[in-house]
Amino acid sequence: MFKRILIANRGEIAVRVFRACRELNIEPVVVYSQADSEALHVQLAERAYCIGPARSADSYLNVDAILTVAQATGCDAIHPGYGFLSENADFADACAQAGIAFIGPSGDVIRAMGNKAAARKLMVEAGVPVVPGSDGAVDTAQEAKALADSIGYPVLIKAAAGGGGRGMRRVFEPDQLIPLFEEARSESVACFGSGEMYLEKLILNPRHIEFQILADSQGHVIQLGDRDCSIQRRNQKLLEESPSKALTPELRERMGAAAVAAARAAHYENAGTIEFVLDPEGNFYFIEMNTRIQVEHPVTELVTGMDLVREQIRIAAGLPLSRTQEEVTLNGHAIECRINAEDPSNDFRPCPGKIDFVHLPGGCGVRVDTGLYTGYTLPPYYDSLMAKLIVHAPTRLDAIRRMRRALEELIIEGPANNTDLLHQIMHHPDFIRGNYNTGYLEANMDTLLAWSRSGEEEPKA
Amino acid sequence: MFKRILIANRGEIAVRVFRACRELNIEPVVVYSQADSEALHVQLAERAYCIGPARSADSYLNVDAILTVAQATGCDAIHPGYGFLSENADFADACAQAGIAFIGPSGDVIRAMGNKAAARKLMVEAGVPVVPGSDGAVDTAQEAKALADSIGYPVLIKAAAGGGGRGMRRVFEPDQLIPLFEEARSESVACFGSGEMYLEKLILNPRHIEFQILADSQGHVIQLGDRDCSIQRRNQKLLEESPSKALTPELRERMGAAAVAAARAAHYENAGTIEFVLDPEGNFYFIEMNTRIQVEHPVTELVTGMDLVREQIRIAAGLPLSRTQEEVTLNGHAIECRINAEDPSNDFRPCPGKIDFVHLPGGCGVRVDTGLYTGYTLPPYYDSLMAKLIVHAPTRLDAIRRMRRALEELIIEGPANNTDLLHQIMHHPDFIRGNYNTGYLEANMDTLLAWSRSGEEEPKA
Amino acid sequence: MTNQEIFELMARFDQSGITTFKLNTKDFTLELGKGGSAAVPAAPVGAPAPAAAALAPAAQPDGPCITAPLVGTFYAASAPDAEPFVKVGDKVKKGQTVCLMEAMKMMNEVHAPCDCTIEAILQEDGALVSFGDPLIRYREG
Amino acid sequence: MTNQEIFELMARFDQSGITTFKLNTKDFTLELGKGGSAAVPAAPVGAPAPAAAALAPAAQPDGPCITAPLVGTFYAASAPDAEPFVKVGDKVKKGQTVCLMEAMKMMNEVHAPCDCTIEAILQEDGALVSFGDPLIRYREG
Repeated sequence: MFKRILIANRGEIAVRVFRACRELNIEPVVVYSQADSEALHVQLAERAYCIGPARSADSYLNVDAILTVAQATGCDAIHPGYGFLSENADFADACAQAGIAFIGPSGDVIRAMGNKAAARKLMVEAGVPVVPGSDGAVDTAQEAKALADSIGYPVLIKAAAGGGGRGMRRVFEPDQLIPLFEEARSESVACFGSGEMYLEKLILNPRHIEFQILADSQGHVIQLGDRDCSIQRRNQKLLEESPSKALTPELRERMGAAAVAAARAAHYENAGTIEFVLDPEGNFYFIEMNTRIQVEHPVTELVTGMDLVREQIRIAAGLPLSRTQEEVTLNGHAIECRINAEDPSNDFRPCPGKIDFVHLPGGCGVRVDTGLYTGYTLPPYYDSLMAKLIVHAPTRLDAIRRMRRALEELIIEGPANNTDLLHQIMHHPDFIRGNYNTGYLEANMDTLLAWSRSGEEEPKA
Repeated sequence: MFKRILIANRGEIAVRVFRACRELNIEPVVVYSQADSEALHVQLAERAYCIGPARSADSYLNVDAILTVAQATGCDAIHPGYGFLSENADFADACAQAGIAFIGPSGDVIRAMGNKAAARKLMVEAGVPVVPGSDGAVDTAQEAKALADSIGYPVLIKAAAGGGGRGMRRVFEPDQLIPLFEEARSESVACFGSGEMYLEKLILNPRHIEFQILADSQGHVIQLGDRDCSIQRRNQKLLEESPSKALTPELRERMGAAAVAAARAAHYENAGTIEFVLDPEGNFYFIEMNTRIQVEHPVTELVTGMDLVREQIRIAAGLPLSRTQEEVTLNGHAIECRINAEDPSNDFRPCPGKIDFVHLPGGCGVRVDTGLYTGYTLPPYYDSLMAKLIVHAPTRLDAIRRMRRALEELIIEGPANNTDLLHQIMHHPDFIRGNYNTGYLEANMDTLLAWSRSGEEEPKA
Repeated sequence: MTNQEIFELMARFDQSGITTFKLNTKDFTLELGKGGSAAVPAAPVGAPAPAAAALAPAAQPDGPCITAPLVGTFYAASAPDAEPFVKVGDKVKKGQTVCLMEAMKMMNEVHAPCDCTIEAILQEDGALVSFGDPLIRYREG
Repeated sequence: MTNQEIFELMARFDQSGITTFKLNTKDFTLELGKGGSAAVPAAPVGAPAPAAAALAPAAQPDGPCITAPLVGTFYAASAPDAEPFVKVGDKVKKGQTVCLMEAMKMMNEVHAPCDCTIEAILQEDGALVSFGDPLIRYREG
């Protein structure tokens, strides 16, 4: 096992990894930018080094500085957390060259999965379903028509050079395909000077479902169930739960098997996530693999009772997985809410600043992962995540009720945040029924914000 | 199910019950003394009533005031927590007479189990082992000798009127019995004017092992495993864990069956605890039954995944237990540390006062039950419990390591407390080996305090 | 002024809700201040109007008050259709009954603490009133 | 007023929730204040000496300092047995090399920001130094 691990990250995930190290009797070494000298991970650590100014490029993305500290302090491994250098293949290579274990997959695997076309090709070969479509450019409208007829409508036509909706058309009727294809191509030629077109199946109202996988250096690959991350705003996840209400046991089984096949195909090692879209008919398609620990990993920890960061460290140290697939059992239901320093009533404007007072929820079935404390100042340079509230209960409805009361107990005085929006979601009939997809938040935001406003006014009345 | 529950308690257990109510969609009504107007349970509640001045007798023990609030606010049940009125049979009767459900057993059951002689008799009839001894007074030295010979040595001779060790003798050798009996009796006559003597088996180096039971109104009785509460100071528990390292699976099975038999014999209903002493040879003896929720109930919640306060409320509402005995599974290991506002280096002097800053631990496998917040003032009128730190992990060693890091994260600025003493226990070889009994803390206090002092001096060096 | 006297002033100030303190005597001046207003948890998010906050440190009315000697229901009169014991402006004698507090079906008379004039009735008839809450404001004499 | 008495006042003030304190007597004036900086978590309980605390807001030495332009190992000389680039009391020219910082096997020269006199070498030779930490204190001219 490692003696000393450098934690190349900040915020709640740095604290999360720090805790796993302490519990494994591994000495954590932390690094921080000048803007983070008062951060909790620095306060907790016995060994902390400033690696540069506030700007991420000069600090948390500063490979030379991070490797310098790792070598000078005798670290035998680096945990990259999420974001920053966590999916940087060159950094993984640099660690390997420096003789330091990178807690994650190899640079080659990161590179392979980071290339969407290559990853798609690999999955097709492994028999994992991908969104049906042209594997390359479609040259003519007739070719497009034939392809669309074969994969079924609706389809999406998009220009290789397109953006902002330009050169893009949704086609619901077969006889509209040829005219719309020509229209989109003309638009693309006019706007971008390129007529290169692609075509793929249009997934309407998809769910975002992902599977957690673990793979060790001995070739064992297991999956730890699914997470439903469909509550998103502009592709930013806001709330995750496990298990998804959209999956039947049979579908869960099939998707889990596909996730394991995907990880095997990638020769994956360490913790990773296979992301799928799921259409309302129960068809699922691989979209990408995340080659790192995810923000939402605690929901899986609560339903499996496994410590994923601990597993990551064990895997990187060459140890086998602590459980076989048969030993993985999923118990109860978990929900995570991301408490962000952003103001929903003000177009989600980020709100860094001083935390005058914080009171975190606790008690039965409640977990909080955060870097906040009373008196801490949230710097404006990084993401707006303040805390993750995660609850676990025997049933989904119990978990929703537990999350409501946890959100009610949470008090953050200082920067505006999205606690109330999350609380309203917990009362929204479609959420309670589990009847939502990735369009949920956009479709219901006005309602949720109106409820939020009326709740605020009540005490004044 | 109940619509509204009055919580007749304060501190962390009032918050605990409050949370269970919120999660069941039951409206909690809280009461408080004048000294507790800033307490967390009052801050959280929408309906809170002051029931009297600081002194418990005038507030939390004020039956009339509590029933007045319960009736005036339309509560259909009262949760008494622990301490205060929780084992007051007359209060349970008064609730019943007022048509309000008392969340606990009936007054008659409380009364029966509160009388030690009656409870002992009941257990003997039910075949539950009790500490062998004279069921009443022993009249002569010869009678005492015959009894001692039959139950085996060592034995304890004690005067009915005795106290402070007077009139008490431990007898290890048979030929010492008669002279020591006469000696003790003479002492008792001289000191207390009474020669009434009892004799019982002396249990050397016992463990304090208790079993959690649940019994519903339909006659279902289940046990939820054991808790080892042997780490005590002057009969005050400081740290509890489940499962006990002292029990083999076979012994756990037998003790669990005895606990269920005991609860059945008492015609018990609601949550209760059967306390045993366990000698080093694996013999166990009933000592008493606690007819309420215990401070240390969260360790059982973590290993069973069951919410005991929720079960209490369900039982009182006439619902069946949510699990059968077969459905109860014990997973992993849990430890609770009681953080008390008392100064171990100053003979455990209570230290109420203002909490200038508090930072509670969090993350994977850590639960905190507390009424503290930054700025709160701990009043001097009640017990010194500040917070309960509870951890859960797959193995006992993992749980110990998790507790260490949780204790390291806990920061309370203001009143002195016992956090460091607990941290030292987590590093003590006998504790780590699970090799301890009720004499552990007294025997090791000097060592632990010395470690604590040396740790404190280090930063100054 | 001795340090001991200053300590007493500081302690009293510290415990009070007062945030600034200035004392001028011919010999010396003492100024104390408290910043920040130490945060206390606010009302639960999204919850209805926080009744507790209203109950807890009830805004202190001007002048002395007769407070509730126990938690219970406040009655201004001996029966639903009877005249109230006292009305604003009444002059009452020490020991005179000014209202009733019901707890556990028992009616408890509340008496005037001194000869006084009633200035305000602070509770609704039939309201559940916490221990120590002000019931009736009065002026001595 | 004796220092002892002032110490007592300071201690009492420090423990209290009071944030400003002014005392004027005919002989003297005493002002105490406590800044915002609400409590930050202290060192982990029972843990060895808190290195982080020492690193974080390193006690600011008197006078301007040359600070570490990157995190790395500090070297006062170009080789283990060579003379140090500068010694206390040396007068150096703007741009003159005053020490080396090693990061990733690369030696980075650190230069004097102006003509100055070296007042103190603040790091041990070979120590790992955080970005921005003071290396060498100087006096202009």
